[in-house]
Amino acid sequence: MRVELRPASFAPLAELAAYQAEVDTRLLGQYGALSMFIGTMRDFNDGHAVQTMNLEHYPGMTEYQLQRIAEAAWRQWPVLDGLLLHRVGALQPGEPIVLVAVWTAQRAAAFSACRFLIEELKAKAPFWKREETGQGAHWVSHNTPA
Amino acid sequence: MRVELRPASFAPLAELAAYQAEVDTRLLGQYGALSMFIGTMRDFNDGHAVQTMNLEHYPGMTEYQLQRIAEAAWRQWPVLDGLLLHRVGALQPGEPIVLVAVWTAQRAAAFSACRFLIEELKAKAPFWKREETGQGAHWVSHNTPA
Amino acid sequence: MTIQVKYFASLRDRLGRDGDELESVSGLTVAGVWAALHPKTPLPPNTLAAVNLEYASLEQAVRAGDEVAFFPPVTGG
Amino acid sequence: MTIQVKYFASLRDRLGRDGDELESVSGLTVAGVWAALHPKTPLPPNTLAAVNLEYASLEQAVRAGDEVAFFPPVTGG
Repeated sequence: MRVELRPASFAPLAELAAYQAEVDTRLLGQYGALSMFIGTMRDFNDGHAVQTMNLEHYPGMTEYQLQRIAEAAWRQWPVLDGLLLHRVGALQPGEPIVLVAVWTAQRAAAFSACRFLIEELKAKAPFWKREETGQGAHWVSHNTPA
Repeated sequence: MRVELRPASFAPLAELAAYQAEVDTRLLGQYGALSMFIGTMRDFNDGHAVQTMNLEHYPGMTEYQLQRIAEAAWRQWPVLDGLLLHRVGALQPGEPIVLVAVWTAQRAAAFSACRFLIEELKAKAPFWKREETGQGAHWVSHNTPA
Repeated sequence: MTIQVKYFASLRDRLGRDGDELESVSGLTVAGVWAALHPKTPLPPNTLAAVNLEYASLEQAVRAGDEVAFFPPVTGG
Repeated sequence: MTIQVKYFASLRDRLGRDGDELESVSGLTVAGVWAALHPKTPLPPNTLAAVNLEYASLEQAVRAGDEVAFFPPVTGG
């Protein structure tokens, strides 16, 4: 299981492929299911065009809370391995924000744990988005519920 | 949207990355969510070791039913793009069986449509698994429910 | 004109062949196709049927030129 | 010993600084930390608090050496 913050733009599918190679050395033939989610910055949010976004976090607490969320998923489902990467800093539309991947023996646990990780992260991990639009900048006030 | 059968082993993450590049030329900045599932052959199923597996299908009906399942997902959720690849033929443990990927604006639709596609495929697409174990070969009698 | 009949997976293995041809007669149903070809073998429980690539009930009418398939529960994915 | 106080995102912008230091006194709570530092500014509605990287209620006790943080609802992912 790897949980990391990324201060610069990252290539989620390349990262996933690299981590998959590591998973295969340990678990090939054991996992039957990989569920993955990638969240990407859109150029349009809540009815306005977005030019750039800044993702602030709370160094120390953010990493700690992500780790706790992962541990909660591991307790709840028979997870074999996982990868959670989250961007911080200045983003352009089209850039990835978050990658969540979960390997399990069977599909139901993979889907459930992957969904749990992204929902818990959005609800509890201390990140804050500030969007710059043609009409100025504003803090995003809340996340949309699942 | 691409729906394809694969008669030989395929690299799902490489295929996903290639298709993602196509999606980006059309939809970068519009999609905010990608949900993906990969099903992989395990070396152990229902309590016995599996050496090889043969995936039979019904040429013509299988492709048609997969297309119908995709269309049903498109009607139910605001899907921007999708990729569905399914293996046929002789597989070894650790080889990918199925890849499902769905791009949407927001995450709930991506998760729901991806899950729908795999569940519908398992329930309705005409594929049949025959497993070879150390004790001989047998047809898998039914899929486990979700 | 005839009806093409196909068998898949464990059902094909059991019957020892992957298909049959049947002369079309009026009033034929999916169940009737099976009965005509396998008068001594009841349709195995849980067998699924398709007509022209669509899932079909045993009562569905079958016409000349149709392709009828019989197969066990599907196990893909 | 002191208490380190941190502010994030829109709350930091509003206060014009990213933190404060406060002398520890006995019986201090999270709400008391805010009140001591911002006697004229009620805690904005929906503000979240953390003590030593764990989410905390406003009633939670705060001790010398603790790190207390105030921030708006989180919007990651």
